[in-house]
Amino acid sequence: MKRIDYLANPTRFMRLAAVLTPWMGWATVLLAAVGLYLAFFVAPPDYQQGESVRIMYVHVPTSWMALFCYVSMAVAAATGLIWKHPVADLVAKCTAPVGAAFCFLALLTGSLWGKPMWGTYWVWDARLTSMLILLFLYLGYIALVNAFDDPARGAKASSILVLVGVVNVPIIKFSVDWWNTLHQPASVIKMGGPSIHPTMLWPLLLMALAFTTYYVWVLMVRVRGEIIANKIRVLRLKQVHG
Amino acid sequence: MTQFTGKDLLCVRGGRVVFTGLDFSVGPGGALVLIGPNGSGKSSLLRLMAGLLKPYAGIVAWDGEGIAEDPEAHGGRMHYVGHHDAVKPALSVHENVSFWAGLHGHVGTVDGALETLAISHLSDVPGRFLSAGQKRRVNLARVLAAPSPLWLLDEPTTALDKATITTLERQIAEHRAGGGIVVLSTHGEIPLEGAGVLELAHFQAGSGEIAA
Amino acid sequence: MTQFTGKDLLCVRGGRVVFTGLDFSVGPGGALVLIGPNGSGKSSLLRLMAGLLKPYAGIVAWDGEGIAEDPEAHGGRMHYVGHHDAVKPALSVHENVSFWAGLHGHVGTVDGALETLAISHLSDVPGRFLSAGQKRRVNLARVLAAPSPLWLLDEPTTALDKATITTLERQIAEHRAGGGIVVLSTHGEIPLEGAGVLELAHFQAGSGEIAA
Amino acid sequence: MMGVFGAIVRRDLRLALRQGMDSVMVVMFFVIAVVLFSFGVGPEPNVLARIAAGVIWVSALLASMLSLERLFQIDYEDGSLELLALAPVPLEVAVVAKVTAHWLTTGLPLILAAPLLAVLLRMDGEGFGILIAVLLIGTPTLSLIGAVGAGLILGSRRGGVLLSLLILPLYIPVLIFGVGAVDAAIGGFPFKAHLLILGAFLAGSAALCPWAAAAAVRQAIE
Amino acid sequence: MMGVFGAIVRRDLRLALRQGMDSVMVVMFFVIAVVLFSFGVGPEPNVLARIAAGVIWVSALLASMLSLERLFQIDYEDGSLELLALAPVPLEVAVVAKVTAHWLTTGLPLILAAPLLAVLLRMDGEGFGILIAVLLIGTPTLSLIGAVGAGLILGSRRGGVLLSLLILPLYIPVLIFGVGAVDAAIGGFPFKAHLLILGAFLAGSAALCPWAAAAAVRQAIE
Ligand code: HEM
Ligand SMILES: Nc1ncnc2c1ncn2[C@@H]1O[C@H](COP(=O)(O)OP(=O)(O)OP(=O)(O)O)[C@@H](O)[C@H]1O
Ligand SMILES: Nc1ncnc2c1ncn2[C@@H]1O[C@H](COP(=O)(O)OP(=O)(O)OP(=O)(O)O)[C@@H](O)[C@H]1O
Ligand SMILES: [Mg+2]
Ligand SMILES: [Mg+2]
Repeated sequence: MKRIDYLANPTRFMRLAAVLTPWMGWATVLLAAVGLYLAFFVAPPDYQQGESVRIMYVHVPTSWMALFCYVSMAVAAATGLIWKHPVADLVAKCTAPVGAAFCFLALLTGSLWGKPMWGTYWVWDARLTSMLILLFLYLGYIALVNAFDDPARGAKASSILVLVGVVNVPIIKFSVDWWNTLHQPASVIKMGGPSIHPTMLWPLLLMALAFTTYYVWVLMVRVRGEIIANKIRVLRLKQVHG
Repeated sequence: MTQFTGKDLLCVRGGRVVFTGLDFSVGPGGALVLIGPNGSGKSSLLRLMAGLLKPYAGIVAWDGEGIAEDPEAHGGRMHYVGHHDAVKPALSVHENVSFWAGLHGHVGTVDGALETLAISHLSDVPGRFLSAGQKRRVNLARVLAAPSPLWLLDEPTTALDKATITTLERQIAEHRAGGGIVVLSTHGEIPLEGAGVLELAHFQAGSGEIAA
Repeated sequence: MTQFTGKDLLCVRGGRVVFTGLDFSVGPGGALVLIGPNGSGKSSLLRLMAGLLKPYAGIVAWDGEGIAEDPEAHGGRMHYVGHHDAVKPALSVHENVSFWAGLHGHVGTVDGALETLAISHLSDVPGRFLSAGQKRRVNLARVLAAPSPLWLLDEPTTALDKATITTLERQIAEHRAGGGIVVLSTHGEIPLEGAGVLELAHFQAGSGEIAA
Repeated sequence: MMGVFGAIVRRDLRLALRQGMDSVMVVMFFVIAVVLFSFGVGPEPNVLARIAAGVIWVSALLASMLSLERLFQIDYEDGSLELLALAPVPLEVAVVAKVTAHWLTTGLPLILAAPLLAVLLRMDGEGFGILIAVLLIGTPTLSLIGAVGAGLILGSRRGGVLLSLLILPLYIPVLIFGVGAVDAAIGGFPFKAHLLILGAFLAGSAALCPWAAAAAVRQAIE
Repeated sequence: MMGVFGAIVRRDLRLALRQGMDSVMVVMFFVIAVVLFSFGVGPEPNVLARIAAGVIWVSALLASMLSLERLFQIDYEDGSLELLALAPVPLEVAVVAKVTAHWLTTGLPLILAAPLLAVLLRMDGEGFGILIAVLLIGTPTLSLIGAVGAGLILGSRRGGVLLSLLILPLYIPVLIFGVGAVDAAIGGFPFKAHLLILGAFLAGSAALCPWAAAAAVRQAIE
């Protein structure tokens, strides 16, 4: 039974991915176009921050995505460890570079925004620090998953690491509430609904959606690539082992 | 009667099927010899039996109960001798053996085991001064010191001289006479009376059964 | 005639005399088989012959010249096969073998050596996927790929299956027919025509001869 | 179960005392790292005093990490780890026993050496007591977290550097609150909150890390 | 002889590129160490800038040391080192070849990453060029000295810590003049003397270390 799963799952996934990939690609383009238009030409400049507030439409979605990708990795890793689902391991592995990129962008846009807002690119406060740790966790994951001769070992070891590192996510999320930081607390994702004007909320949500579809798109492409590479590797091995 | 069995085992290593559809069954006093050319999966099967490796499909069971359900119980009734001898260079031969025997709750039987394997004169010698064959004997002494019903031995005669191989054969016979079970792999000849023989080369995967 | 000789060798390891007063001499086409119980000093003697270990007293010589006088020349005419197989997990079998052959100035002969040991189908497989016996074959392929007059083999049949042992015996015979010299240690039986046998147990130190 | 725990702790202590001068070496690394820093930064006393707590913590952290690299390594290479995993007790027990022995032979000596280095760096006298207190709470946490990393790198091709990538990020919170507590004490501010948070870290890692480390070891010996 | 040298360098480069992301990891360790120090020391920009050169040098030194630990280790464990010692060329050639490959895969990337960290630590702009120059002269010296230590620890049971004890003291002079040169450049003082001394260190270690390292390796494989 399990053996059937093992052989069939990637095939089923490949079919699903073939259907989804173009849709996700187009959705990304469309959502990003509308979102960027609203962000740059429709949304008002802030009464305090002026035009620099527009960094928000990149900064906030990338920050969300950085957290979201890590949680997805944790879920995929747990699935891979518990149910030995081969696609789950690949999902975790392929999410890592995307998440790391989002995390890096969040840090970059945040510190670019910090210069006009706080007068400095960087402060060692809880939100910023925990976000930097998240980047290191991503990089550590990438290093570990590639550090073994046997890819299956890499997948298992790094899955355990993700599950340990996931304690950092709530710390990032709630650091602004638990410690007094320079960074402002949540105004969109919080109890009691968003407290932000719709002209700013809409472009923000559209951009967030665009980044999400982008993530799914890239993930599909990368996982398909991994599955094909695996097949080639196994075929080659089989050929030579006779 | 206690039976040690495996059913429909599929072993995958490095993305490659090593063997598939393998069944075995050994009863009290029984022995199973694993043979097969290099790379046919003898070591892999022994690791499956020990519980170090999980089968991709199929089940290894003791008395009908899967060994994965209670790994500690399986550890308590089993000795595994692999390629490494687990001899600490800084501990004396006696300390080495009695640590492992202690984990299995036996401590008084160490001297007898050393005696049997003719290394009691090395009792106080630190592990780092031992030759390949002497280390192997220390590893086997650990097995003799703490009686357990199931022995899993991966090429146990490696590096042993002829006298010691004879000793080992006698110990295996005694163990079986007491109702114990032995599974071992070998390239040479270990004469075990009434032992089953499992040729691993018969369980290679067909061309279609490559794991993705 | 080239002669490989040792005179009055004394070997001390870990402050203990392993053997003493040992002489040997092998000529072209000759073979020497080292036997003896575990710990009698077979591996130690082979390491002395390779130049990895220095004798406490006595001299190992090639054609009358001590091997310590020109270690590079000795390295160029000798192959040593020890307990470790020196197979890099990240390099393919072919890359592994041709690196070592290249150090000895031979590169064209690698494929033939793989063919002989029946691992040419593994040529592109990374070392990490090999079983114990397959690694040992890669190690032996290195010896075949770069012809050298002197072979020092420490239990070369370890982990090999029967078919490969036969191949190895044939290769040794061929090597000797070409004027090569072989020294090997074993616990089993390797039938070598007209080989000298050295029982290491005869050279144990008396009780008084403990090195300070 | 307690018998096995004790047996493993005793064995590891014996090995540590008999073969390597582990404790001595960890302490010496600690001292040398601090000295390197003094050289790197230059001799100005007020700059040194200002960064004393940070330098001591970072050096302790690196020392702990370096010594943890081999926590399971040797047992893994000589086959003992397989046998421990096959012993009739849960692997978690063996892991905790090994971490305990490791902390006794390396963490404890570090703590004893710390006040000396604090003097060397001209740290303010108020900080001494609290420095020892935070090290007492903090270093077991480091050992526990490090055990997970030590399990994960088994069998990989790049030990030391890889380990540092995996666990140094997780060490950062301990570092921040550890340094924070000392600086607060020196500045005359309340530091109880810091200690509580460090205690929470210790409790959390004592609960989680043994499982994670045992899981890591199990997959390594497959 | 040059053929064998080239063959070993090529093999080691291939191994490094194929299996571990050695270079990436060393750089990452370097970055993390610098970040740790920033945490430990706290965020005041002027304190950071003041100690920037020291922090970068100490981190580079620790990174170099960590990665050197395995210079001979893997070859030793799998038996390759014995065979290299038995090859028909002097062992010194093999040692220098391995050090060269190691420096190309780890030392060079460190140097490329250094300016970035200097920005992060708010180092003064004047120091950048000279920082790269001293690292270019200094890191090969570190590799050569480290090779001796890496040879000495073979077969001992406590790799990392022991290595650090052996070679960190020898690293101190390089550290002092390396930091001194950067600080001098920033302060507008002449720094040529520092560079000359660093060059002398490099020449000296290139002459002595290969012999010492080869001797160390030889005794390890006895
Ligand atoms: C490198 C520096 C920064 C980092 C690492 C960072 C990180 C983050 C993260 C992780 C989030 C998502 C939090 C959540 O979902 O609750 C976030 C949201 C946000 N950040 Fe930043 N940030 C940085 C700088 C800034 C700056 C300078 C500002 C502007 C003053 C800013 C304004 C915001 C806003 C408005 C949100 C959305 C909060 C919400 O509505 O939920 N950030 N940031
Ligand atoms: N750690 C591993 N990762 C991936 N594949 C492996 C691993 N170990 C062994 N293999 C592969 O699994 C197969 C079976 O190996 P195993 O060690 O069980 O063979 P064996 O019968 O014991 O051989 P030998 O007689 O050479 O010891 C081999 O083809 C080998 O290449
Ligand atoms: N590294 C070492 N340090 C100290 N003593 C050693 C070392 N290696 C071996 N010895 C001792 O030297 C003696 C000879 O060992 P050697 O390995 O040569 O024996 P051997 O004949 O090869 O035995 P085996 O058949 O077990 O391989 C043994 O008594 C052993 O205890
Ligand atoms: Mg085997
Ligand atoms: Mg031997």
